[in-house]
Amino acid sequence: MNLESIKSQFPIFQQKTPVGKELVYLDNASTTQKPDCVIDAIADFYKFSNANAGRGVYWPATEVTGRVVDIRQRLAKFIGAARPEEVVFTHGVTDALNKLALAIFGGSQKREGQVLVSGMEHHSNFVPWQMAARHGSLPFKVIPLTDSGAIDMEAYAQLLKEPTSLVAVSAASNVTGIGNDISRLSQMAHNSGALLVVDASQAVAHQPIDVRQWDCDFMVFSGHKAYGPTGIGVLYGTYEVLVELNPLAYGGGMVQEVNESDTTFRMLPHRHEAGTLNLAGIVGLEAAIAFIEKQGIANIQAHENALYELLRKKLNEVSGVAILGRSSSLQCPVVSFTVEGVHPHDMATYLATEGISIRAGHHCAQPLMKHFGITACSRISLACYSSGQEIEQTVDQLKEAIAFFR
Amino acid sequence: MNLESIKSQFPIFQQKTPVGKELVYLDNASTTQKPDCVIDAIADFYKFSNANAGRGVYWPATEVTGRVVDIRQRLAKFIGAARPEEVVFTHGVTDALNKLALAIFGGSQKREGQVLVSGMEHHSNFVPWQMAARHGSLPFKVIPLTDSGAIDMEAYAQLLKEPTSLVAVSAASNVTGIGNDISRLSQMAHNSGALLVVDASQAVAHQPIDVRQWDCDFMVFSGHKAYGPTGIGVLYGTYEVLVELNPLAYGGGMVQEVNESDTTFRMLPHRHEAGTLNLAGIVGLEAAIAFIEKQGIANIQAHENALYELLRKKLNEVSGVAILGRSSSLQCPVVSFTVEGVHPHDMATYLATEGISIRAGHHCAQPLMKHFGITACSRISLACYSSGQEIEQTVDQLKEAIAFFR
Amino acid sequence: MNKALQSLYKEVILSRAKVPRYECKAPDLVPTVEAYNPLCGDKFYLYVSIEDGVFKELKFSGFGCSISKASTDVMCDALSHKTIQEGLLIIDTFLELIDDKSSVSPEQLTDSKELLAFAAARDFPERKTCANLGWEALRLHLQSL
Amino acid sequence: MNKALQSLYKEVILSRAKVPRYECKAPDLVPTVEAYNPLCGDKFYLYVSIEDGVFKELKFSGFGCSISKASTDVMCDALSHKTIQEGLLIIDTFLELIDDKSSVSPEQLTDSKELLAFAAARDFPERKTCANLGWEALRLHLQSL
Ligand SMILES: Cc1ncc(COP(=O)(O)O)c(C=O)c1O
Ligand SMILES: Cc1ncc(COP(=O)(O)O)c(C=O)c1O
Repeated sequence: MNLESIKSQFPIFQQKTPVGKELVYLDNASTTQKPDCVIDAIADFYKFSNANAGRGVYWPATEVTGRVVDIRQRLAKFIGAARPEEVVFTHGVTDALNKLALAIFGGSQKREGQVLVSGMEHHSNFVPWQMAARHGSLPFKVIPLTDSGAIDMEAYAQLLKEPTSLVAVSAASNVTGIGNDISRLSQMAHNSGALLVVDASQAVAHQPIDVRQWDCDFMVFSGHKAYGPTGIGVLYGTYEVLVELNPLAYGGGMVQEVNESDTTFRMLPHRHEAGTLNLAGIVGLEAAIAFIEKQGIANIQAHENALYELLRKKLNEVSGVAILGRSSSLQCPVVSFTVEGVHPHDMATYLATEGISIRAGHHCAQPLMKHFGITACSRISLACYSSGQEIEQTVDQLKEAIAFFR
Repeated sequence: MNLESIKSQFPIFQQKTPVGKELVYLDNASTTQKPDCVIDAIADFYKFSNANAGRGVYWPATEVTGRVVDIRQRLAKFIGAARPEEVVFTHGVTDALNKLALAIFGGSQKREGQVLVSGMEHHSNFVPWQMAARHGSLPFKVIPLTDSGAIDMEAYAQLLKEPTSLVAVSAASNVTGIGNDISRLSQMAHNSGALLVVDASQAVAHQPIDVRQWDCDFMVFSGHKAYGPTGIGVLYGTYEVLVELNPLAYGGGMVQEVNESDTTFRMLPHRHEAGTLNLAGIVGLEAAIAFIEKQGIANIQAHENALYELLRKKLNEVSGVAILGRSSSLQCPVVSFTVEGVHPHDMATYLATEGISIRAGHHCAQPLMKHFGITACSRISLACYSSGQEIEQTVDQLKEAIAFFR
Repeated sequence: MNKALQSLYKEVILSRAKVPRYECKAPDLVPTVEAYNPLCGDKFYLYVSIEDGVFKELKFSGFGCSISKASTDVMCDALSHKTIQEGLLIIDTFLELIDDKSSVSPEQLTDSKELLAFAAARDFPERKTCANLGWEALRLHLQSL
Repeated sequence: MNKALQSLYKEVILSRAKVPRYECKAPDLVPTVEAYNPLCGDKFYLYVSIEDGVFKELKFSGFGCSISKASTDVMCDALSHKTIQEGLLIIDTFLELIDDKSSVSPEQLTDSKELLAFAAARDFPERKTCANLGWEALRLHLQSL
């Protein structure tokens, strides 16, 4: 993997920031930058073959329809799904989880048993389940974390002794980067008769995803966190579960027959895809997957892991810096920390004037903040275009910021 | 309005179709083509300022956040909303209507009274209400149409004598193009204490929209039917209603405070916008609105109306052609018809080999098909780049197709 | 009107669609299978009588485009007096014949002129759901027997 | 460390944030107002005593960045011994002072050095919710009286 060549494919790095500095982009857990191939794929779609999918018998509609079929297949392969119909296009993780929570717990299907989420979840994988559980009058419980920020497996086992309908966990935390042993969590959930939902938001750009090895019932990710466009995401579900599930939404394209008294629905994958899809998003997502596959996810992972270790080492050398959570072998390249006497927002503002983008706040993970007894922290998150030099520069500026604010 | 100059702004028309013909694109009711300015706005967003909105204190996040604020304001003006917080970004009409139906009828808020939709609704403005009504155990009824395909106002008045919670109607039909007198429908609904939801999918690119003049409670449209990107749409709601409404979805960005036992939500507009927005879509939508405003919606309307009249006249001259519905003064430039002895799909396939894109099928409006006693029809729908020459050519080829198939 | 189209609407298709041989208007029979295309609303009812594992009579009613109508008509013809086993093989052959992803040429699959008439559907994948409408429905039904 | 930043974190802000004058640690009082920023989790509790329409004492506790802390501290100072009416005017002035959309220059709005220290927030609109945290919350409270 040639870092220079990779970085040269991202137009945003070919300019200076408004303050005249190079952009050091370290907020990849929020959204990644986009390579030329993704930007071009979207533009080319609109320029050369724009039409609605699945409906027209004319070119370009026929071309678009065929592409959606092919891309679904490619995505199925990318995540290790057994069949293309197990890939449902959504508008992103939040969209997918809200629809999924309603499809599982809303409507006429009555589920029994508590709903569990882990204490490290992003609000998008927390609040929809909390609300769905409340709506279905089911207990909602949070799986506790250990001091180091990992899921407390004993507490999890203990919780599973109560009837459980569903467990929702992230593949990796967007704050600590700590990864979860999904196969094990899944096995335990299944032994208790519960469904397992995996939020792979943070995993998708950084480690191989294999839903069959994970043996999860559902998995979701957003394109924009994996070098792809905004407004597109994937929901994976096993065929057996998807085929029975209430439709995720109702409308054009998913209907078999509509009558005043009732409506019937089409087969998978259409059953869950109502309305005009984000077609340009789908095309852009394919380009993003192609980009990842071209670099090789193993190469990306090795590169990022090395930087991750460097970052932790450098940060640990700074007095007053406290990193949240302990490194695990399954981590994603995300490091969050507090700095004694310097508020995260001040730190982020200081670094921003040096062209360095880090995030400050609760990172949409207030339950995790409470676990660590803080309200906010600073976060540095890496991507394939990150470099050791950027990390050195960032930690240097961080030291200057500390001197300034203390 | 200079047709040549307009058409030259749409890259898709600068190439031949795979069969070597010019593209005559007449499926604009399904999705419109995209001008350069929209395509460039999206590409430039990713190239020069991509970041997540509302969260980071660094450039480019600050720039994106500011743009979303400005664009919301611009959209509010475009639709005649009183306040920018009344504009909620969604992923499209189907997405918006599903979330709205659940927010209104799901959760703890209990509504009383039947739910009404008109007989001309697209499945996306029909099935979500049907399902929500069923879920809330409320009667679901279809407002009958007259023989000419318009809403039967007497029947509507009659229906409103029963307690009614909500009325959902389209501004114009995606099949007949017939427009509805929204102000009047709204007044009658409000007199009965019902909310009025307007599906403006077909209106947005073809006529001025003024939600205050309509006096509707909600209005939705999709960007992709108005020269904008896929995966983005707008939900308008009055401030008073939106502020009380259950959140459309739960997740990052809309949360005030999250606890295991409960979650509180942010103020408008954030309350209803969970997760990462389709930021490139928002930027592209702004460019699309700018494109429409530059041509002038009144100019577009005049141009399309003239073509619409020509199209009806020409079609009426062809023996065996029966146009669905009668023209009204509020129509959108959509004409659907049947041809004696020629199935719509055969007709569309024939025209496709001449580079002419028309749609065949039920157009996601099966209730309307049943009203007209058919299962499918052919549809021609125009846009600002349509020309009289294209209409002549299409009707000529249509005659040839009839000769071929009869 | 180009060549590809001409071969899609070969004489056999157009004539069978105009004057189908196995269509019945208002039969007294209860339909055996309903073949429905949710994309366009086309719908055929198939009336299939099987005796001792052999197709005795096949008829259809309903509405559809020329391709779906002709293909359903040809199917009734092709299956008459065949065993269910033979019928399933013919159905599979036909479905492969119209499949644009197939690597086998239509001529290698069959020498039936009636069936081969639909091979051009490979160039019109969006019409596959028309060509296979009756066939897919009947196959599902036979497999469930 | 550039000029804009330097003027955002003027001496007055940094020193007030480090040694606020109106901060109290564990007061016996029940908070009058809670000022919460959902974007970062920062939260201040304001303790405001009003007598005969005049602010008698203002204090705060809680946590926040240097800008929100300093601005809350400065607010307590600016409002002490003012009438509610005067207080609301000062709040409006301050909110306009930090508003990057305002067409009035900060110097035209006030000559208070303490308040003017926050004018640089105009160049950092994303920090506006820090600068106005206590002020907005108190304004809402006063308007609801
Ligand atoms: C009248 C009408 N309503 C709703 C829709 C659904 O819009 P979308 O597919 O963008 O969600 C359409 C178009 O498909 C339409 O024409
Ligand atoms: C772990 C995790 N889950 C869910 C989300 C929500 O994703 P989106 O905003 O794309 O819907 C994010 C990112 O914001 C995340 O990091």
